[in-house]
Amino acid sequence: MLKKSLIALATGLALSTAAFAQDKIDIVFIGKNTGNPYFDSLTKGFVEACEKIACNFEFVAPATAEATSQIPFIEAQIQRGVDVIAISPNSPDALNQVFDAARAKGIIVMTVNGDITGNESHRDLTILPTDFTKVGADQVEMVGSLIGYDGEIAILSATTEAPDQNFWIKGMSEAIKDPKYAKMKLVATVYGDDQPEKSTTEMEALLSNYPDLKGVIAPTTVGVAAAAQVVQSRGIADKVKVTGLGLPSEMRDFVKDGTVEAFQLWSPYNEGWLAAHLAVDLKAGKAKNEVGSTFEVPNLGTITINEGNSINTQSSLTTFNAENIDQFDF
Amino acid sequence: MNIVRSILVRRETGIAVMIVLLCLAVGLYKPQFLTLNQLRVILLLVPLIMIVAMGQMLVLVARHVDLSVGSMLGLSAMLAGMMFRDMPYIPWPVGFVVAIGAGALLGLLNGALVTVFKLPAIIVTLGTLNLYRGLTFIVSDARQVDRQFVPSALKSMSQTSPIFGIPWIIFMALGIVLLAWWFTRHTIVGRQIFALGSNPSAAELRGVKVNQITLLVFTISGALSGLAGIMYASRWGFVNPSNTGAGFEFQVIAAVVIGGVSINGGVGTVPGVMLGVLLLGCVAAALPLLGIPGTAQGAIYGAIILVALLIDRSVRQQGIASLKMVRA
Amino acid sequence: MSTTGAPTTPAAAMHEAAPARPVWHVALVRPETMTLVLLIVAIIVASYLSPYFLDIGYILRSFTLSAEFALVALVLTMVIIAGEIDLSPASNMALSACLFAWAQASGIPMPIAIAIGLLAGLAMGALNAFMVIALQLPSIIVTIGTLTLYRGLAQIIAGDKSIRVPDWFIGIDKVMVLGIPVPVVIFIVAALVLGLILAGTIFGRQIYQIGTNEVAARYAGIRTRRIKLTLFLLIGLVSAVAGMMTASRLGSVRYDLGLGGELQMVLMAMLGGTYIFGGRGTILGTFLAAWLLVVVSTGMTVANLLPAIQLTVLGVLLIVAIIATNFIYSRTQR
Amino acid sequence: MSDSDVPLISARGISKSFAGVSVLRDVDLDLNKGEIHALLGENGAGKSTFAKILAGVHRPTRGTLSLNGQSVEIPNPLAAQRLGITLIHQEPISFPDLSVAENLVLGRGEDGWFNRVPWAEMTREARRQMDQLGVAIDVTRPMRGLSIADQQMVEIGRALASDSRLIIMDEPTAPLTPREVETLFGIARRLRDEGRTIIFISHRLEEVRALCDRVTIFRDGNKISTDPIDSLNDADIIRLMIGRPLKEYMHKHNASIGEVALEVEGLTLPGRFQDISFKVRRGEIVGLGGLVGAGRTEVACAIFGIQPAERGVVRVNGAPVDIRQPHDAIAHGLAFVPEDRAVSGIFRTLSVEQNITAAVPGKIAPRGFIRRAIEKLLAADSVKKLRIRLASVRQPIGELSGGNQQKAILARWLLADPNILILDEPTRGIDIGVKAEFYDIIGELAEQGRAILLISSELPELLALCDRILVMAEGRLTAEIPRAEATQEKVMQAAVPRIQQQAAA
Repeated sequence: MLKKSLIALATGLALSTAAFAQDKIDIVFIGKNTGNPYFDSLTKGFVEACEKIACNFEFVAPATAEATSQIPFIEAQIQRGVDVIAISPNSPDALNQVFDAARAKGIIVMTVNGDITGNESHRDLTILPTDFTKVGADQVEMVGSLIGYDGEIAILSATTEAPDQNFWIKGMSEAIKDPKYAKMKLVATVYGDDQPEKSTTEMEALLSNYPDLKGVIAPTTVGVAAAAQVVQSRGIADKVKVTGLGLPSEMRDFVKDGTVEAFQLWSPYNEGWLAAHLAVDLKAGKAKNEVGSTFEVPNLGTITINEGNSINTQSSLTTFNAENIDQFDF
Repeated sequence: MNIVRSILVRRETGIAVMIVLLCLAVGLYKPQFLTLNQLRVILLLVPLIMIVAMGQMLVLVARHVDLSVGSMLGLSAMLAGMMFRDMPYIPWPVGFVVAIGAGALLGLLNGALVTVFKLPAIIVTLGTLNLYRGLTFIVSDARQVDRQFVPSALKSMSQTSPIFGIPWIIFMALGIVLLAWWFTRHTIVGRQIFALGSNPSAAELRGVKVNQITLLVFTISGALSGLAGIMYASRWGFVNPSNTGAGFEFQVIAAVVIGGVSINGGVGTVPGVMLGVLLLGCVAAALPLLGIPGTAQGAIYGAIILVALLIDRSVRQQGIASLKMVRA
Repeated sequence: MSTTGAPTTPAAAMHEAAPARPVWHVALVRPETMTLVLLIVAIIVASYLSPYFLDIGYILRSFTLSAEFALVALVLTMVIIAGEIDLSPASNMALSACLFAWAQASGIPMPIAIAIGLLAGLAMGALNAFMVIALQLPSIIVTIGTLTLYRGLAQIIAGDKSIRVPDWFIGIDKVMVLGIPVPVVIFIVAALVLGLILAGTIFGRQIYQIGTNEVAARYAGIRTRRIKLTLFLLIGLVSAVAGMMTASRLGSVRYDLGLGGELQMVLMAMLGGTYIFGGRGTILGTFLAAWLLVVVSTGMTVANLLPAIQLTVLGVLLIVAIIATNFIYSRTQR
Repeated sequence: MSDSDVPLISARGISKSFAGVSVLRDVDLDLNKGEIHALLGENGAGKSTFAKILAGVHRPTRGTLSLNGQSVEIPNPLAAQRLGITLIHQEPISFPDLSVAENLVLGRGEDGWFNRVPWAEMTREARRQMDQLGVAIDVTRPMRGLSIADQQMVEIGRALASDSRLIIMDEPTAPLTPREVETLFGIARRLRDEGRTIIFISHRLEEVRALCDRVTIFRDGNKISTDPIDSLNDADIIRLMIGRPLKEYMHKHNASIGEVALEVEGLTLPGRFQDISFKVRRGEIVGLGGLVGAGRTEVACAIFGIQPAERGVVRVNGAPVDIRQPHDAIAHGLAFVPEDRAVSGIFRTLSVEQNITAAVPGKIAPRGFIRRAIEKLLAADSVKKLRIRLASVRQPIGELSGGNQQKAILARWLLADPNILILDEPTRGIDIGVKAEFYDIIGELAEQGRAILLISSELPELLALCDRILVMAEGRLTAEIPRAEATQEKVMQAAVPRIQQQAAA
């Protein structure tokens, strides 16, 4: 009797350790490219989540953010047999084939921080940092409050075809029709291709071409820093207000010296944190990838899967200014 | 009469005329192009290219080419940036020593591979272009050095100076130009670089130390890339392992070749290269003003390189014809 | 003056010609041997680095990702043997694929769109050839210029959006012949055909002769310009084909298709023992080197090594390959 | 220390071989201070090699040099320069992109890389040098575009500027006008009177006689004799240079001369040659003589389509032909063995058989695919016929000696079975024994009814082999001399343009 129970215990132990090992799922996050500071914070979310829950995490990324450069990395993850691929896609459509191959192997493919717009059927779900439909309006309100709702404004964007930025810009041009902004005029939208040099020359050209410009929205981290630098170097911070989406780590100096009063973003950390929890819950069957279903994430509360299998980590943008910027460490 | 003629046929005159015509044409359409502010924009746009172009010119004159300048710029900027971030107790001017020293070492390695193994520079530097970029990722652990870590004193060098508020970086580029001019015109070794590029076998016969000079030009190119690297940190306020200096080689080579430096070696002047860089700067500043999308820029650089090659060829051809006549 | 040079003293006769090298020396002391050895070493190291590596299906799948470059590298080998170089094929791939995709997206029937793409590839080869052959400009600088130009034009045509291709055109890499993906099959067949041409025909023979000594080739009645023109046109055309293969694999076309591919192509040729100054090299060498490169990069990727290490390894490989090739050739030639 | 009796340079047992081929054997020679010393000999006799050893361009395989009685090493040209030895090259070496003044001073061994370039002083000195030489060259202009005579003057100026003790002039007068030659001689005499030593290498006996004090004759890499110039007459010198009577040395073929195979009329390429007309018949060997740079090679290249002429007609077997490239020429039955074997003849790293079959792709690859068996057969056959000495037809041609390489190139063209054969300096740089073989072969080829145009700078070769000798000077045909009337003097006279002009005037 005793002997039997001992054996049972032993096998039970063995089984449970084996089960435990199996429970630890493998998550890999594929960034747009290495050396992109944005992903440092996002990756941190993954890492810290996986210290608490049952997952192994790895971060890989190609050297350049070119459309096809992520393909070999996805192929390699398929070969390694990971459970979940989280990815910030470099192309809205070049990855379709390899996503399909991954999903055929039972791997969950989730896009993080950006979606493959128009090809949503090739991924399982997407985690977006905020409700993208509200970004445009928020940004217009932000610049409006900075310039007293009066004057010419312009947009300095990333590339001409950047899907997220274009979606937000559409939102901005819709929002500005509100009577509240009647005295504001959107005079130009230019593209700095997310390169500091090009963004700078485009910003300089904006200032030359529109001498009465009052505000600039740069909904891209490279653009907003470049625009701020131009304003700082020309010493016209009181005349032209720069705002947009920026990383606190890159904007801190500009906020402190008064070049930029306020700008917005969300928490990349929370994207990683949420993605890791969701991945584990999905694999464990605790959550279902269905529109309308909900699940719990520590610190973030109850999260709902929205239309198009998309999830937002926060409902609206966080605004950073001189008072709060030192509370953020990314 | 003769002096007028000789000025007229000079390459520098041609580029200067092109710059003036370009500015006038753009100015007619967009008067704001012809303002002091725009001059400031252009002058702030070119210093990095200017500094690296002076080194590239020496390499080309010596009948080589250095494709790795962008990667050397990136790696030396990264080393200086990491020093700023991880060792804030070291006085920031030491960053110049680090960046220039690192660049010089990398350039020396290029030169050593070219001279010791007798390899074509274009292949060697194509290899080190990737090698140095990879090393940048490795040393930085693929992390950017953020704006807050770059000393503000360094950053302010790109914004102002006590002299009419003209940023230091412009004076620095001008200083390098003057130094390069003095070096190429007035030092023995400067002239020997031209002799080497003009006729390598004759240079050897005349006792020119070909290997040492080859090492020297690559080292200078590396050192100047290093200087441009730390000035990148000053100008843009951050150092990124993948972006900093990427693709720089094409701009630099385009500027140098359009400035009249022959890819066959032996020919080139510092004023010509300076004007070539300025012309490129004018083009880069004019494009957004005219509303031409940035996507056209690659094609424009490519076309500029090819046109400069054709000009170089037609200038050379007369010379070659006269040489062939006496040879054979 | 009795010492007046008697012409053929025994000592002099010995200097008439160096003795021939033994057969094993000729057969084994060549760069292709180095490539093969490196390939075997790479496979062993990669299997050691990651247990997931050694799977023929995976290696073949990974090869399809480089198959387009490898295909062009075969022709590039011939161009380099002829004493020229072409750095523009990767940009050519992008521009011809963009033109093709743009044409079919604007309603032009597929066959004509394909023809437009291929003709564009030929035209780009012809422009390179014109500048190199007719204007006598150095090919390395010319093609650095066209490398920038062609990609720039692709960017002007396509902006930075991607253009989709029809569904039936997608997925060439998923079609298998005898369990081998079609791009790999195309590469192997092309290697066989080009290998035969280079080693067994007068055309191939004359490519070596031009690369060894262009002046002598001209004096011997070899139509050097025509052969070089053929090679530049061929690499233009093959680049266009490679561009379309890439389009089929990705399902869409963007201006940055094949970005940076020129390095991989040059690397394949160099690693295969093609002599950078022309006159030496084989298709076999490039064939082996293509596999070597795929094994190296796949091995590192599947082991989740930093891509930075890959860049470094590629750069080092390139330099080591030329040094080794130069060394081997200097040993086999007195 | 009055050491005017000690020779400036004493060479003892100087030997030199290149890749195992000995080109200079045990040369002993003393050069005195204040003398102009002529080095004479046929092409390849070793005189230029000896001069280059003195100038540090080559290092001797064996032997010692002493300067002023003290043993010296001259490892490189710079060392020679420092010892006061300057070599003026046959073809001036210059830096086309640098100014004349810079060309004058460069290589003087300036110390200190970062020393200032003394532009003003340099220009002044350069002007002075050019004035001394009596030439009007703007010293601030670039070298590119200067005539070869002016370049030569700059070279001479350089030797003067560097204050050399020993100045070696390797055929300096070839491109000069008579007035320039006179100026040069005047300068040379003045330098001698200042106590300097000059080595003068020339083919022109009258110049040697006019200028030099002593003469040393080289033949086949050996020093034959050193004598005061006055103790030798021209016949002696030629005998010493050639070594044995001409008739023994070469023999005349006895081919029957047939119809005109190649006819050239009014061939002109501006800047190279003007209005060249001549005929070559079947079975005839026509020589084309003249000085280096007279335009002979250019005419041959034009006929063969390498650089076609702008005006004029070429007829093959009576019919005008349009030859735009060598391929066309071969199709019309022409063949051309070029002058510079290494540059335009051999494929150095490729096998001997590939080299031999290079011009007849149709024969080895009837359908485009190479038939190895045929190729090997053809190559082996040629090797046997021309007695090419090698280890294997598969070995790289670069491993063969110069003479055997040249035979392989000839074999290449014989495989094409040409009716018209143009040979440009076919025996240059070839051992004397192999030379004789070549002469036999050329004779045989004529006997087979082929038309042969032989370009040669070696007068005895032309005189012995040719049925007619055409002479070119400065791009024009200046004489056509039948075999019976041909002498060295006549050919030489036609070859030196100014003498010709003066005679005509």
